[in-house]
Amino acid sequence: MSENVLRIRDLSVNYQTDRGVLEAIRHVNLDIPKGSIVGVVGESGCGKSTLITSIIRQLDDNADIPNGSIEFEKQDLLKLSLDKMRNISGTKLSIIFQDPMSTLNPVLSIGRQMIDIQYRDKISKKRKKQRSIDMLTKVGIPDPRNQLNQYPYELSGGMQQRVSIAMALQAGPSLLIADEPTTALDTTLEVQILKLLKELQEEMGCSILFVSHHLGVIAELCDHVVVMYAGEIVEQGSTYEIFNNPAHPYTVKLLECDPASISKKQNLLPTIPGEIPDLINLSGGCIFKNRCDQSIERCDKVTPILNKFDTHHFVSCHLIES
Amino acid sequence: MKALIKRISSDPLGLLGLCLVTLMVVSALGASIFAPYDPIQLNIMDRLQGPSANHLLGTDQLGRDLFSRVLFGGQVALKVAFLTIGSALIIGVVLGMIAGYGPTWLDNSIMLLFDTIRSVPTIMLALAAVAMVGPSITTVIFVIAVSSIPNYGRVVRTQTLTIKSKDFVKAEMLMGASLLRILSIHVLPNILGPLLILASMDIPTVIALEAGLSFLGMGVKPPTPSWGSILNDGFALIRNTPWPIIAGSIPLVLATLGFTFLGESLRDLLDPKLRKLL
Amino acid sequence: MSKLLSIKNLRVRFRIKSPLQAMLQKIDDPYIDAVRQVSLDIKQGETFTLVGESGSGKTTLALAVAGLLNATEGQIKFMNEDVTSMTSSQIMAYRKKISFIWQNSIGSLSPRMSVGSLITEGYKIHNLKDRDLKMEADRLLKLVGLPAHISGRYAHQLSGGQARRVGVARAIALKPKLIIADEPTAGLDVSVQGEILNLLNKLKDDLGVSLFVITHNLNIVRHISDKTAVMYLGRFVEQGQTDDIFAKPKHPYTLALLSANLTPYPEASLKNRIELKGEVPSLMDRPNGCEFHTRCPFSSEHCDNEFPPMHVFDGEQILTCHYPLNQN
Amino acid sequence: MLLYFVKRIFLGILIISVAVTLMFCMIHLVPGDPARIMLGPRGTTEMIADITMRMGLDQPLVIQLMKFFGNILQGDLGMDVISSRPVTAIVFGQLPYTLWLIFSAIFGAMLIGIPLGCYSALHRNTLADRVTGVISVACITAPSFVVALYSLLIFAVTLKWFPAIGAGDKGDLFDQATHLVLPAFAIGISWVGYLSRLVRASMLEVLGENHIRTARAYGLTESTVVYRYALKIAILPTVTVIGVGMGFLISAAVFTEIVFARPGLGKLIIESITSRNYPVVMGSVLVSTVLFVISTTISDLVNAWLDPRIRANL
Amino acid sequence: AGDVLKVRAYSDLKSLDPAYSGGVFDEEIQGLIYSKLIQYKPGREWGYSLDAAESIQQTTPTTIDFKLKEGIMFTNGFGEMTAEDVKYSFERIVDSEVKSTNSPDWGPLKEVVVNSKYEGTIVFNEPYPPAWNIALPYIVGNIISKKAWESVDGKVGTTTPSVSGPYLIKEWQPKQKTIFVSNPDWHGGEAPFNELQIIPIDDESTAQLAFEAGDIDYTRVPVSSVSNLKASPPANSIIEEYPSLYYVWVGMNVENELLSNQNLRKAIQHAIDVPSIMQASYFGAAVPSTGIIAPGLVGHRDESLVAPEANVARAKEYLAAAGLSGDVRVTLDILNKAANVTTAQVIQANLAQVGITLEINLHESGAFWSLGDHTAGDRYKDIQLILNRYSMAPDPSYATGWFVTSQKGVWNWERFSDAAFDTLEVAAKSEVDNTKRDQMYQRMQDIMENSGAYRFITHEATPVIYSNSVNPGFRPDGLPLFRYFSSN
Ligand SMILES: Nc1ncnc2c1ncn2[C@@H]1O[C@H](COP(=O)(O)OP(=O)(O)OP(=O)(O)O)[C@@H](O)[C@H]1O
Ligand SMILES: Nc1ncnc2c1ncn2[C@@H]1O[C@H](COP(=O)(O)OP(=O)(O)OP(=O)(O)O)[C@@H](O)[C@H]1O
Ligand SMILES: [Mg+2]
Ligand SMILES: [Mg+2]
Repeated sequence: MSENVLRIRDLSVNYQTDRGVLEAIRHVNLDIPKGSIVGVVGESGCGKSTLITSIIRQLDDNADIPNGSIEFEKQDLLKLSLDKMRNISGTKLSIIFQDPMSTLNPVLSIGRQMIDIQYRDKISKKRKKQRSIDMLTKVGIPDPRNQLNQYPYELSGGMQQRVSIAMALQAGPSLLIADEPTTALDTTLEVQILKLLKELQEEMGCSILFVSHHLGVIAELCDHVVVMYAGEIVEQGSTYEIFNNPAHPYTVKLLECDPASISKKQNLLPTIPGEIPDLINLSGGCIFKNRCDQSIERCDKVTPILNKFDTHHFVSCHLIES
Repeated sequence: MKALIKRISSDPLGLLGLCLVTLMVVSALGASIFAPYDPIQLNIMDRLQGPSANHLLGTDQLGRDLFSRVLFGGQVALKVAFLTIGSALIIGVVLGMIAGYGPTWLDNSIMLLFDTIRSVPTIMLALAAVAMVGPSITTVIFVIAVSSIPNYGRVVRTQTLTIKSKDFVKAEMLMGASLLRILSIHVLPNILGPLLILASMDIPTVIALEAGLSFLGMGVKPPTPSWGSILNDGFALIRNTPWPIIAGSIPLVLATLGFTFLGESLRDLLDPKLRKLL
Repeated sequence: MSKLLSIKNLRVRFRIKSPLQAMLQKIDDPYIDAVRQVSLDIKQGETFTLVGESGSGKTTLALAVAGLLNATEGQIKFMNEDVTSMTSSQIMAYRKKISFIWQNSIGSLSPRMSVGSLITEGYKIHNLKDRDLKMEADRLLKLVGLPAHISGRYAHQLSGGQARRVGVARAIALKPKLIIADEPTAGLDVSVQGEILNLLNKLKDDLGVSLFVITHNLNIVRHISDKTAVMYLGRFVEQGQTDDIFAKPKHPYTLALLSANLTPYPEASLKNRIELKGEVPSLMDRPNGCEFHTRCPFSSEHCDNEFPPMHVFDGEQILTCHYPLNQN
Repeated sequence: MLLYFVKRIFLGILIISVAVTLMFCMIHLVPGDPARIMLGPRGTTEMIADITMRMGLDQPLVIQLMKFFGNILQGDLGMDVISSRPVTAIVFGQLPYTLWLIFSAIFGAMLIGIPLGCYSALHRNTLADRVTGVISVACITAPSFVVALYSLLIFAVTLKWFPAIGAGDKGDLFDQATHLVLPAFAIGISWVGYLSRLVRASMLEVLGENHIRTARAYGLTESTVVYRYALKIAILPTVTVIGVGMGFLISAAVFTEIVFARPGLGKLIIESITSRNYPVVMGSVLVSTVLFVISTTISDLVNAWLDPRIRANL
Repeated sequence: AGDVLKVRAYSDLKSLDPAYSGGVFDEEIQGLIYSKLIQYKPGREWGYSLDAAESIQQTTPTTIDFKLKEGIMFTNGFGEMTAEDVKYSFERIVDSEVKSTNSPDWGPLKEVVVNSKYEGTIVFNEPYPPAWNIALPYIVGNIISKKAWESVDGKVGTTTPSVSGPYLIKEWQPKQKTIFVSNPDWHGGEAPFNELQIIPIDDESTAQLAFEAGDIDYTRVPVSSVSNLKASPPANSIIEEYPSLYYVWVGMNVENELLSNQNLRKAIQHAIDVPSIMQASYFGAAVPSTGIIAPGLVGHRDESLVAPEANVARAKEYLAAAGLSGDVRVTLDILNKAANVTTAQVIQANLAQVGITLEINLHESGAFWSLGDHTAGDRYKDIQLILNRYSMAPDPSYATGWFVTSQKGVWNWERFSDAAFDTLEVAAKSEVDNTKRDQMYQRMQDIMENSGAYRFITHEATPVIYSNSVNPGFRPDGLPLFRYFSSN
C-alpha cells in the first residue's frame, strides 16, 4: 500500500460561541494516500471547512483543537511553529478556496500576487514572471502575459478560479486542498474546471483533498470519498464503493435524495426527515440516530466508531459493526 | 437588553465604556445631589486653590468649587450632545432618506448641500453664527448640529441605497407596499440601529467641539458651568494653577473614552459591517 | 386550459453608462439587453421552468413579469390584461394575484419583522382586515410545515430551509394565481431541497396555482416541470415540453447544460461529455451571428455571421439554431 | 478618467459657489460695520461713508455678490481697504503656513496612527491592543488648545527643545521645521488617535476577508500580509476621511495658530471675521473651500490609485 | 551696539502712514523709523525730550515755535529734513481730503508756518494744551518726508518710501514679525541694536510663554501672572509693574426703559464690589479707579463719589426707591475676553445680593463694537449694562471726548447727556491753566458719576517682563518706547 501524504488522527475542533462550546469536528481520522484524490462530502455545516482550515492552521480566533494530530509528510502540523508552518504553506501544501471572487486580493494585479507567493525562491523576478506565465498557460488562460497585469475584478469567475488553481499548483505541492472550488461557478464552467484539475493532478502527481457537497462532482473527480455528517466521518471508502455500495444509513439516504440519481420523473422527491443535531450540547450516542429509521437502542448510548466494512471501505455505524 | 449588557460586559473595553457613560450620566443628572457646593456661588477668598478635602479638584479664579462645576458641566455636555445629535440625526435621516430614495436630481442637490456644508470649516460657521446671534448654548448646538448633518445624512443615504436594493424591499414592493410604508417600516428601522451607534461615538466629538468653541469665547453663557468654559478659564490661568485645566480635561477624556468604547463595542456586537460606514 | 400569462417579444434593457459617460467615451449604445425577444405562455396550473447559467437574465425576466422592472419592448399579458400599461391601482390588484419566492431567502425577509408579521404582511398591505392575523399566521405556517412557535422568530434566526418555507408561506397568503419562484432550492442540501419542491408541488395540486420556477439545477427540473425554456444571453435558445427537451435536446447549449449535469455515478466519465469552450460572452459585447457560436462545439462559419432562424418542432419545441441536433 | 475630472470640476465649482454665496450672505447679515471697526473710535461719518463706498458696501447685496464672482473669474479677490493690499496677496501670504502645518500634522499622524492601528488590529484583544485603544481614544478629543498649551509649556518653556512661537525664519528650512513640530503635534495628536482607531477597525475587517486567508495560506510573511496585502485595502476609508478632514484641520489650525502665535489662514479667518473685513473673509472662505475640493479630489485619486476597482469607475 | 532684540507687540502692522496709524501697535513701529520734534521721555513721570527739534517752546497759548536740528537726513535720497516737511506732516493730518482717523489728536491745529529752512511755528485756532501730551510726542507728531510722500502720491500702506529714525524696516512678514535694522544715517548716532524684531503675539499668555522659552526679550504679561512671576521669576529676567491709562467701567443706558430710572442705576452703582473684581479678574495687580482719568494725569480724582466697595444696604435703599415691582432683571453686554467674563460674573453675584438678576451677553469683538452704534439697527436701544474698556493717551481730553452728547449712539453708548458736561469738555480742552484744567476734568467725572450711568472699575495695570540683558525704556504707563531699548 502506498504511503499517506496526510494522516489525521482523532482530530476535534471546538468553537467558542455565545451559547456554549460548539463541537464542530469530533474525533476525525483521515488518510490521504500519495497521488490520490480524496473527496469530502457532506451537507452544509457538517464541518468540511473547519477540517480544512485546521489543516492549514487558519482556524478562526474562537476555535481550539482539544485533541488530535495532523501529520503531513511525517510532521505534526499542529505542533509546528508558525514559521515552520509558513514554510510548508504554499510550498508543499497549497489550497484553493470556495469563492474565487474573494480569494484573490482585489487591489493587487494577478501577476503581483503570483510573483509574491514565490518569495521563497531565490530566482530573478523575470524568471518568476515567466513561471507564472507558464502556469497560467497550463490552466488554459488565453494571453497569459497580458493577464498578469489584470486585476481580479477584470476576470470572470471561471478565469479567477483558474488563476487560483494556477497559484496553488505553481509551487508543485504534494497536497492540494480544494474547498468547494466550483460551487460558485456555472455548471458548464464547473465541468471545465474539474477536467482541468484532474489533468493537472495527473501531470503533477500531487494528492488532492477535494471538498464539496455536490455528490456528482465528487463522483466525477475523486478516487476516495469521505462522507461527513455533523462533524463526524460516518463513512469512507473508494468512490466506487461509496456510490454503489453505501453502507451508512446517512449515505444511503443522501444518495437517494439526490434528484440526479432518480431517473424516473416523480412528483414527490425523497427527503431525510428531521434536522441536523445541534452541535452545542451534544447528547452522545450516534450522531444520526434521530433521523435514522433503523436506529437501535445502542445508538442512543454508544458513539459508534469507524469500522472496516470492506477492504477500502469504513463505516461508523452500530448496524454495520455486527 | 439584558443580553446586550451581558455581551458588552464580556468585552473589557466595552464594559469600561458602559461604566464611564453610566458614571457620567448619573453624575450629571444627579449633580445637584452629589455636588458639594453651588457651582456658581462665588467665594473670592478661596480662589485658585489646589485640590483638598474641601475641594476635590480645587477652585477657580472666582473661588467656585471645580468639582461641583465639573458635575454640573456634565449637564451642559449631555444637553449639547443629545440635542445636537438628536437634531442632526432627525434632519440627517430625513434628508438622507430623501436623497437615497428620491430621484437623481434631488439626490444630487442634497449631496451638493452636504458637501458644501462640509467644505466650510466649522470654525467659520461658528464665528459667523456667533457674530449673528451671540454666543450661547443654542448657538453651539446649532453650529454643531448643522456641521454634523452631512455626516449622518451621508450614512443614511448610503444605507438607504443599500437597503433599497435589498431583496426584502423588493419583496415588499412586489407585494404592493406603498413607498411610505417601505420607508417607515422597512427602511428606517434598519438604518436607525447603526446610526444610533454612530451617534453615540460622535458624542465625545461634540462635547470637545463645545469645549473648543468655549475656548474661543463662543460657548455657553457664564456663569453656566461647562467643561469648555472650565478649560477656557483654566487656559487663561495656566501660569497660576494647572488645576482648572486638569479639572476640565478629565471629564472630557473620560466621556470620550466612555462613549467611544461603548459605541465601538455596540457596533462590534450588533453590526460589524458598520465599520465601513465610518 | 386557459392562458394565464402570455409574453410576447419581451425586451428589458439596463442603462450601464450615464449619458455623459457615453458621450465622452463615444459609446453609441449605453444599454445592455438583459432580456431580449422572449415569448412564452403559461397555462393555468402549469409549471414552467426557466434554466440557464448565471447572468443569463432569468431574474430580470421574472422581475419584469412582476412589474418591478419596466419592459422596453414587448407585451406581458396576465389573464388577458396588459401588465405593461397598468395604472398603479391595477398594479396593486395584479400584485395580489402573483407572488414571488426569492432566490435569497433570508435576505428577502425584512430583518426587523417577526416571521408572524412577515407572512401576514400581505393582508396589511392590501387592507384585508377581516381576518385574525395570528390565526392566519399559524395556518400558513402549518401549511408549509413549520411549527407555530416559529412565528416569533426573526429572519436571521432561521435556517436556510426554514427561511425558504417562510417565503413560501408569504407567497401563498393572498391565494395568488401565479407563483414565481426564483431559484427556490439554491444553496440547500439535497434533503431540504426535496422538501421545498414537494411543498411547491403540493401547493400546485391543492390550490391550482401556476408556477414559474427559475433554476439552473437541471436535476430538479425534470421532476417538477411541465414546460421548460433554456436561456442564454437573455434569449430563449430552446423551449418546449420538459420531457421532450430532456429526451431530445436540440440546441447545442441545452445539450451542453444537460451533459454538464454531474450525476453521482462514478462510472460516467468526463470523456463523453460535450464540453464548451471559453466563457460566457459579456452582454455589452454580444457576438455576431449566432450568439452561442463562440462556445458551441458544432459551430461553423455560417454560425459566426448569420443569426439563426427559429425552428418549431412537434408544434411545441421551439429553438433558434442553424443546426438543430437530435432531429428525427 | 476624463469623465471624472469633468464631473469633479463641475461639482467643485458648484460647491465653491454655493459655499461662497452662503458665507457671503451670512457674513453680510451679521451685525458689525467693517468701516467703523477699521477706523476705530476716530472714524467720522464721512470717513465711514468713504470706506463703505470704497468697499462697495453701499450697493445691494446681490450686486456685491455678482461683482465678487465677476472678480473671482478674473483671479481678483479685491483689495483690503485697511492695508491697501490685494486680498490675494494677504490670503496667499498666509496660506503656505497653514498648509505646512496641516500637512505635517496629517503626515505625522499617518506615520504614527496607521502602524499603531495595524498593530492593534493584529494583536486584537490583547493587553497591548487595549492600552493603545485607551490611549488613542483619549487622544482623539484632547482639545487641541490644551495640547498646544501643554506642549508649549513642556517642550518649549521647560525643556527648550523647540522654539515656542512663530513660523521660523524665511528661507531657513530647518528653522521653519523646528517651528512646525509643536503646532503640528498639537493638531496631529487627535488624528493619531482617530486614524489608529479607524485603521484598526477597517484592518480587522480586511483581515477577516478570504483573500487574506489565501495570502496566509500561501505562507506569505505576516508583515507582507498586513502591510502589503491588507493595508492597501484597509487604508481606503482612512484616505477618504483625511480628504474630508480639511475643514476640521483648518478649524484645528485656528487654535494652534493662536496659541503658538503662528501666522496662517486660521488666524486670518478669525481676525477677518471679527473685524468684518469682508474681502479677506471671502478670500479665505474661497481658499478653504477650494482646499476642501482639492483635498477630496486628491483623496479620490489616491483611493483610485490604491484600488483598481475604483480606478475603473473613475 | 547690541545684536538682536526681539520684542512682542499685541497686533501686527497695519499702516506705516501716521495719518492712518491704527494705534499703539503701529506707533511702536513708526516710532522706530520716523523722527518727531519731541519724544516721550522714558521713566515713571510724564515728560518729553528733544528729538528732531533743537528747540521748541509754547510762545503764545496758540503758537508753538520750533527749530529743527540740522542735517537730519531722510533715507532713499529724499534729502534733509526741513520745516516744510514738518508743515506737510502735521497739516496733512488735519487735511479733510486725507481723511486721517488721527486728526482729532491735532485738535484745533490751524497751520504750520515755515519761518526758515529749519524754523517754523505751529499755529492753533485756540489754545490746545494736549498738543504737548498726545500730538507732538505721539502718532501725529511723526515727521515724514514731503518729497517722498509726494513721490508715491501720498499712498503709503505697509511699505514706506523714506524714514529718518534710528531703524529701517528690513522686512515685514505679515503676522510673523517686522524686522528692523539700524539706520546708518540716523541723526542720533548709532542705533542701540543692529537688528530689532517686533513680533505680533495676540495672546498675552502665549507671549509670556514665548518669553520664558527665550523666543522674545520683552513682553507685557497677563496680570494674573504677576504674583507668580514675582514669587519665582524666570532666570535672568526683570519684572516691573506700571500703572496703565486704560479705563474700565460699567455703563448703563440711561435711555433704556428700565435703566432710565436713576435710582436703579444708583442701586447698581452701589451694588458692584470693585475690590472683588480687582482680586478675581486682576489678581490684585490693579487697583480700583476713581474715574476715567488715570493717576498722574491732569484731571485725576483722588477719590470717587461712590466708594469702590459695595454698599449693599445703600443699594437696597436705592432699589426700594426705584419702586420697581417684581424681580429686576438686567443684561450686561461684554466682549468675550477672559477677564471680562470673570468681571461680569462677579458683578452678577454682586447684583444678586441686592436682588437684581443679571444676564450676561457675550459678544465677539465685531459684534461688540457695533452694539451702541445707532446707525446699525435698533440694538443700541436694547443695551442695558455694558462692561467697557477704552484706551487712552496721556491727556484727559482724550478720555472725556467720548461722553459728550454728540457722541450718543457713536461711542457714548450710555446715551449720557449733560449740558454742563458738554460745556466743560469744550472749555477744558483749551484751558491753559493746569490747575483750572485739573478741576474742570474732576468736575466732569463727578457729573458722570452722579448721573448713575457709570460705575468706574479700574485703570488696569501694565506688568512687563524683560531679559536683564536689555535696558528698556517705558512710558510712565508701561508702554514700550522701543527706540530707547538698548543692550546691557
Ligand atoms: N468561527 C466560528 N464560530 C462558531 N461556529 C462556527 C465558526 N465557524 C464555523 N462554525 C460552525 O461550525 C460548523 C461547521 O462549519 P463549517 O464551515 O466547517 O461547515 P462546512 O461543512 O464547511 O459548511 P458549508 O458547506 O456551508 O461551507 C457549523 O455549524 C458552523 O456554524
Ligand atoms: N439593475 C441592473 N442594472 C444593470 N444591469 C443589470 C441589472 N440587473 C441585472 N443586470 C444584468 O443583467 C444580466 C442578467 O441578470 P439576472 O440577474 O437576470 O441573471 P440571472 O439569470 O438571474 O442570474 P443568476 O443565476 O446569477 O441569478 C446580468 O448581466 C446582470 O449583470
Ligand atoms: Mg465550507
Ligand atoms: Mg437570478
